[in-house]
Amino acid sequence: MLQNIFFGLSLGAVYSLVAVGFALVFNILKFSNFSHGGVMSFTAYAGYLAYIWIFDGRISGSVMFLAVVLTAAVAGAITAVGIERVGFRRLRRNQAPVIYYFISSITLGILLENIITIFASSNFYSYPVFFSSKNIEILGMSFSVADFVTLLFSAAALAILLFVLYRTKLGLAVRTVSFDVNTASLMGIDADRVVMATFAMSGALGGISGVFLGMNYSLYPQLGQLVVKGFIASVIGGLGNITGAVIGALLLGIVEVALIGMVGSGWMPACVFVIMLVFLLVRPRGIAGVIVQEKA
Amino acid sequence: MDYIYSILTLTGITMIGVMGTYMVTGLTGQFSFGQAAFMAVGGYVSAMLTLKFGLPFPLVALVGSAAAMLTGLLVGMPTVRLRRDYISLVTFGFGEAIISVLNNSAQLTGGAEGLVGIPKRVDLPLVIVSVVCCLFLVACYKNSKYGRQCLALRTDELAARSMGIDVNRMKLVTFLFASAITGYAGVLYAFYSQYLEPGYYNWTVSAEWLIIVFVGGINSLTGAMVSAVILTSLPELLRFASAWRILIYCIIVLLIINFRPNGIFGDWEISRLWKKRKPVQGGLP
Amino acid sequence: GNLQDLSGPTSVLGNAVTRGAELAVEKVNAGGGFKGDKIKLVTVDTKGNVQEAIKAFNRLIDHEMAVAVLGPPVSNIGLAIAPIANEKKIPVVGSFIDPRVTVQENGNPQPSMFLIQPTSTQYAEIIASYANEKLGFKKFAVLYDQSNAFAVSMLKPFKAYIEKRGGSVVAEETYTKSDKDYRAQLNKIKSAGADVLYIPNYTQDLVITVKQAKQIGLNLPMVSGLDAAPPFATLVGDPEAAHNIYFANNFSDKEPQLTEVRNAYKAKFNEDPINKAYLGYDKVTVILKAIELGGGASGPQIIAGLSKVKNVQGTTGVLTLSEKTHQPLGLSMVMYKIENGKYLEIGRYVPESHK
Amino acid sequence: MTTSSTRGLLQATGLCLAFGGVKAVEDFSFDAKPGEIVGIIGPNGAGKTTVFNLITGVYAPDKGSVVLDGIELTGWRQDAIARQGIGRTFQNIRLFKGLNVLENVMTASDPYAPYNFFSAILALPAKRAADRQAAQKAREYLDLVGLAGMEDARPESLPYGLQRKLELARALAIQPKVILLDEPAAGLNPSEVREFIDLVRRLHERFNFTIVFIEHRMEVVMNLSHKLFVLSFGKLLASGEPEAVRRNPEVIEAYIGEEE
Amino acid sequence: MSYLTVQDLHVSYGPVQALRGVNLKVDEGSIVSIIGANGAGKTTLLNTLSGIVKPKSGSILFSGKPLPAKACNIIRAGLAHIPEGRKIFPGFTIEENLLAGAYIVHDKKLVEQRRDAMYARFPILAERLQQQAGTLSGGEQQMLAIARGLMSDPGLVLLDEPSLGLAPLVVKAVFELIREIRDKGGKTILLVEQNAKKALALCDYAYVLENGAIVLEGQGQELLSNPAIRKAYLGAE
Ligand SMILES: Nc1ncnc2c1ncn2[C@@H]1O[C@H](COP(=O)(O)OP(=O)(O)OP(=O)(O)O)[C@@H](O)[C@H]1O
Ligand SMILES: Nc1ncnc2c1ncn2[C@@H]1O[C@H](COP(=O)(O)OP(=O)(O)OP(=O)(O)O)[C@@H](O)[C@H]1O
Ligand SMILES: [Mg+2]
Ligand SMILES: [Mg+2]
Repeated sequence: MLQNIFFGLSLGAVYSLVAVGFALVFNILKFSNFSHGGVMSFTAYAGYLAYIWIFDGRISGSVMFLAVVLTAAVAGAITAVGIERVGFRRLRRNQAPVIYYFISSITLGILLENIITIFASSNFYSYPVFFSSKNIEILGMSFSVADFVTLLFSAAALAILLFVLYRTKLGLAVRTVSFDVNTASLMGIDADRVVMATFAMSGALGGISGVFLGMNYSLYPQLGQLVVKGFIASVIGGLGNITGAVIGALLLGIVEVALIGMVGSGWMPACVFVIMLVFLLVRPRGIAGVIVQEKA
Repeated sequence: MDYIYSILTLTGITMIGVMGTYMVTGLTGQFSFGQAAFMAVGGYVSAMLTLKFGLPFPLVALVGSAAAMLTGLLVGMPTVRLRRDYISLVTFGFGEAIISVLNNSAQLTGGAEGLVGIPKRVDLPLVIVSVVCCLFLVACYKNSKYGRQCLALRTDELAARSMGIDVNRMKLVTFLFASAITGYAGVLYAFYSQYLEPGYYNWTVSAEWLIIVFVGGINSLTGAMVSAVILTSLPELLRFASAWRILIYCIIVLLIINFRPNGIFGDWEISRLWKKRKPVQGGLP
Repeated sequence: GNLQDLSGPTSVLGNAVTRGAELAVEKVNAGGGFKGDKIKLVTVDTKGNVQEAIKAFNRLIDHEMAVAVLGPPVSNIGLAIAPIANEKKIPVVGSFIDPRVTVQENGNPQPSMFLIQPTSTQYAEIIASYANEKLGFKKFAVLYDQSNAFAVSMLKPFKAYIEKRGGSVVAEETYTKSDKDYRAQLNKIKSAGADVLYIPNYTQDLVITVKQAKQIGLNLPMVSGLDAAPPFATLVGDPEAAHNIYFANNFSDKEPQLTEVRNAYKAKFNEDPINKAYLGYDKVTVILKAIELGGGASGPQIIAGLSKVKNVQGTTGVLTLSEKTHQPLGLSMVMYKIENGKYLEIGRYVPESHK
Repeated sequence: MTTSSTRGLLQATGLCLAFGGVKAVEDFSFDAKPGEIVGIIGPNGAGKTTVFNLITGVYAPDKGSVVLDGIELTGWRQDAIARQGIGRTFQNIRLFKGLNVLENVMTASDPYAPYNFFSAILALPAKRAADRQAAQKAREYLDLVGLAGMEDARPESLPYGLQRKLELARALAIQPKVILLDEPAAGLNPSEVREFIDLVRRLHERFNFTIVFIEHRMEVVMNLSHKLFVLSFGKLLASGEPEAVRRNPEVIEAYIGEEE
Repeated sequence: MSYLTVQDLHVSYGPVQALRGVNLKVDEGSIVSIIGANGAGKTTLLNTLSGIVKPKSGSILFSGKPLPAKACNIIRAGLAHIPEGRKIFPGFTIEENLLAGAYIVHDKKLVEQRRDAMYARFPILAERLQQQAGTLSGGEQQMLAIARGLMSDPGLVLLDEPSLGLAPLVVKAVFELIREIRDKGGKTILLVEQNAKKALALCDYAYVLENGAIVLEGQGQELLSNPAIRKAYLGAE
């Protein structure tokens, strides 16, 4: 039981890395950014390329891991900023409804996935083993080092993000832009730069998640489709609320594992659906969402 | 010729599916992220009835759409009360749930290996007739009090309520109608391809339909239909580019979204052409 | 014609088949063509999607005038195009292992569909028989992808065979395409008291499976399909995890007929071929043989020829297609064991019942 | 149950509503007789809009009741209340952007349109006749407020003043017994305000319905209302004849300020 | 040299021409008001000045220099725009709205000082510190918008219908405030108002905008006594 909760948590930790990057963009531009999936797979491959071209043979183990994560984060930030440029900037200029961003992001996600398919799909690839694959036994449960690192990274990502969002000027700017770009610029906030910074942050997170996904699940072009877990988590969490997204992700992980234990994986999606529905009926604003009440 | 026929047939079926997405997303502004699941329901129900009981096609087509509508009722009742992104989540989850149910009931549905041996009952003429009929129904719907109320609540639910519009009921009715139409598309698909598999109906198909609706112009049924034709045949036209074709497809879609922010058609409807001449006629689209 | 998924989830497989087939075609054309005629390979993409596949297949026949089509290694698409192929009398030679692709429910063969690889039934039985009779396992656990037709089709005959032989399946766990964490399932299996774990899944999933099995301290031996073939062990990257795994492959790396193709592949694509590439190569070989046997390069003639294919040396074995089932007869498989990340070849194996 | 003209057509008794700690409306009662024009004034944040929201069912009151023409409406759904005959306009204009001007007004009659789903999707004659009639009616309302000829325009492309008029037409079209106007003259310049006052007078004469309005422009308040209620911090501060209220020192202190 | 000079400004929204050749000058330390009917283009003019709307042609000089291209840089150059329809940040609390208004101010002390000054000026805001701004009453939102706009201590303030939806008492206070920030703070103010009588009485100079063009200009008092103006904009018979 305890063991299963832990499995759920560590699965949830992976989801939460995905969800945080996803929720960040949701938070500011108010749309589900499905291109995040593309960024994740893209950077997973970028990290791999860095590994075989640059790092292989020079460093290893956790140094290698950090190097790869760093490269992937940078690659992710660049990719996401690029995506913002081609996919969303014009839309913002035209003040298009958010729904268009959503469509644009889905298309971009497909685009990235296919770029990878074209260049990398003739074979399978995987990361080297970064950490000792020994298990750690605590209380009769076994954990892997990778689990801990994942948990650590998602906790750190959350903490840093919350700090940036709620304690810095950039954060204030980000939250301001999330209401209304024009009015934000009337406050002297450079909306373009803020949006870019947000995408860069989200992309960096995407890069980190990409490496984790690649490390845990090997590399393939559709790796990024795990973004749907981020989507579920961040909506359940309360529409772009970052803390909510993390809680949502952890819960999703635990619920999935628990359901597999109880009803088997076959019925799991159906049960998740029912649970989700009931949850939303009971609490229509998600876990941590606040509804800005409509006022006539 | 068969190649062209098959493209046309499948395009027609997609058009009918897209009509469902258009109604839910274009008319009521809800985000259907699992519309393809209704196609699965319609297809599987009708195919299984034929295989197990040998019922005739017109009957199973009817039952298939009705089954889709019934599922629509189950999903719709709770969801119409939620907000936009929550609806997209719920419909998404519903799509995944349907797939998992289909995979899991292997004795009935053949599971992941799919359902074979469905007789061929659908050909191009039938699909064309179906497209025309469905289009007529949907266009009339859009142009009736139902359509107007939907569009009203799409922009402002609170104001719509203050006009006496029963918002939830309107959303539900539209959702049901859309489910039935999409279910019918599923029936056509089943009896055309003679083979069904659960994996086909996942969220990417629903997402593709959304893209189609938006590229055509969210406010325009004409646009949705034209873009369904264009976007389903575009990959075929791009076959020469082999692996690059989806890339090119995406780029074209992106260009349209970026440079025609209201879609190809904005809110223009083809009916304007004849409405201008006979201003009082008000009946048809 | 070549109908493959160049994009979509199974693109790795589709790409490999395509490349293998290209090699074969190039070789024939470089040698002056087939009976003096150059052959042309037209590849169309299915996106791994049935609807796309129908369009693409129609295009191959109608527009590209293909006389024979290499099918994708995905049974669902095979099932979906079978009616069209039958109607058009265009042979499809594929590696869709679901027996329903080649044999109709009434027992007659699908007229135009041919398989050059053991069916899932043959295949699963080979593995089951090896595990049961050679290795002496009695209690089986299975973990498979319920949303994957390949995995599902590898399961049923396996179970049937084991149960017929007095073995039992003590745990049957599933997951679906979007799941990436099988530890809960593996944990259940751990406590089920099985001798061995059967995992007939795609390579990516196998990688996750063995890694997570190790994590939770599940050290059962495992048996799998050819997806455990190289580069699987390299992908796992952890010799302790890629350990004690048996699987059946279509061929042995050491077999001489492969060398030429492998070298050509490496030279051209700068990568090691995966086994689907050899299958692609063989599909071309078989079709050419069939043209010879059938006496012409039209659909019906090739179909006639295909039913007569006998003892054709392919890279993956000696192929004889049954007239009754359009499936290869008596194909043996090469058994392998992975120990500490290393592949050990055990040799070809044919179960008693197949002889 | 009484519907006598003395008891009032619209009657709110003891309305209370608090948002968290903020008591937006506290024990507020008022009534409006048939054909009466009632003004509600009060400082910003006094709870005037909230009173409208309580009457129309946007919020349910914590305490108190709303009765229209003898029917208790407390706790009803918003759309049901509207169908009982309460129309309203909004402080921040809320038009339907996806519809043109004519269709905006037509939505008012759509909930009652006498045809069903099947006649709708098949465009049966009944449906077409009903729609034609509804359009005709809608045109009349547009005419009435001076929007004739703009049927095909998009509401968002209209200047602010005309948008206000369109909102008014839309509220009229539900054929209300009571119409609630929330700051209808905001954003109009003084001469437009004059026109507006005339328009309301004309409408009132023609339909003879009850009007309840919120306004800060004193010229509107003084010119239109038969009776005034003053809200302050959610409570009733004063009520009665407009002139008397205007001279009430409490009202002057809290709301109007000294005349220059 | 005037503080703000607008020359031959043209703006259009697609096919709709909103401004057709507007010329205007604002001297430093003065209050200039713009009056005009609904849809005359007043808001468009202010939006163009603050960079939200891009002009088709024409020049704008702000303290002798051309305006920067981006809205945020214009604000940084010392202009504040209190937009029509309040545009407060609905999900922020009042406090956060004010902080956002002081985004370009880096001195924390200064920000706090100004914030407290605003609370003193609009006590009702101080009572509602932690309330989501979206749920404030219309008038409260308007006050918040004004307060927010003044947080950056701008040299030039653009005010778009600041008295909209305010109670008469508060309207008075707002006009007083406008005079005060000019008199005490030495700011320059460009004011758009429907309440033409008050606006003209307050301002030093005024322009009348009609259909996107200036049709009349002059001293406030002068226009106030102009019969045409009285008829069209002041509602006199
Ligand atoms: N949904 C809500 N949540 C919290 N507080 C609210 C909500 N709606 C209104 N309020 C508060 O209730 C009080 C009354 O608001 P209301 O909008 O009724 O004022 P009003 O009298 O219409 O003022 P104005 O003349 O400025 O429009 C205000 O203080 C407002 O902040
Ligand atoms: N975003 C827009 N798209 C199209 N037309 C617009 C847009 N904004 C304003 N207009 C049009 O430009 C003209 C000028 O509008 P503007 O808002 O500047 O007027 P205004 O003088 O501020 O009026 P008001 O007193 O109503 O605020 C109007 O005809 C209006 O319809
Ligand atoms: Mg109000
Ligand atoms: Mg304006």
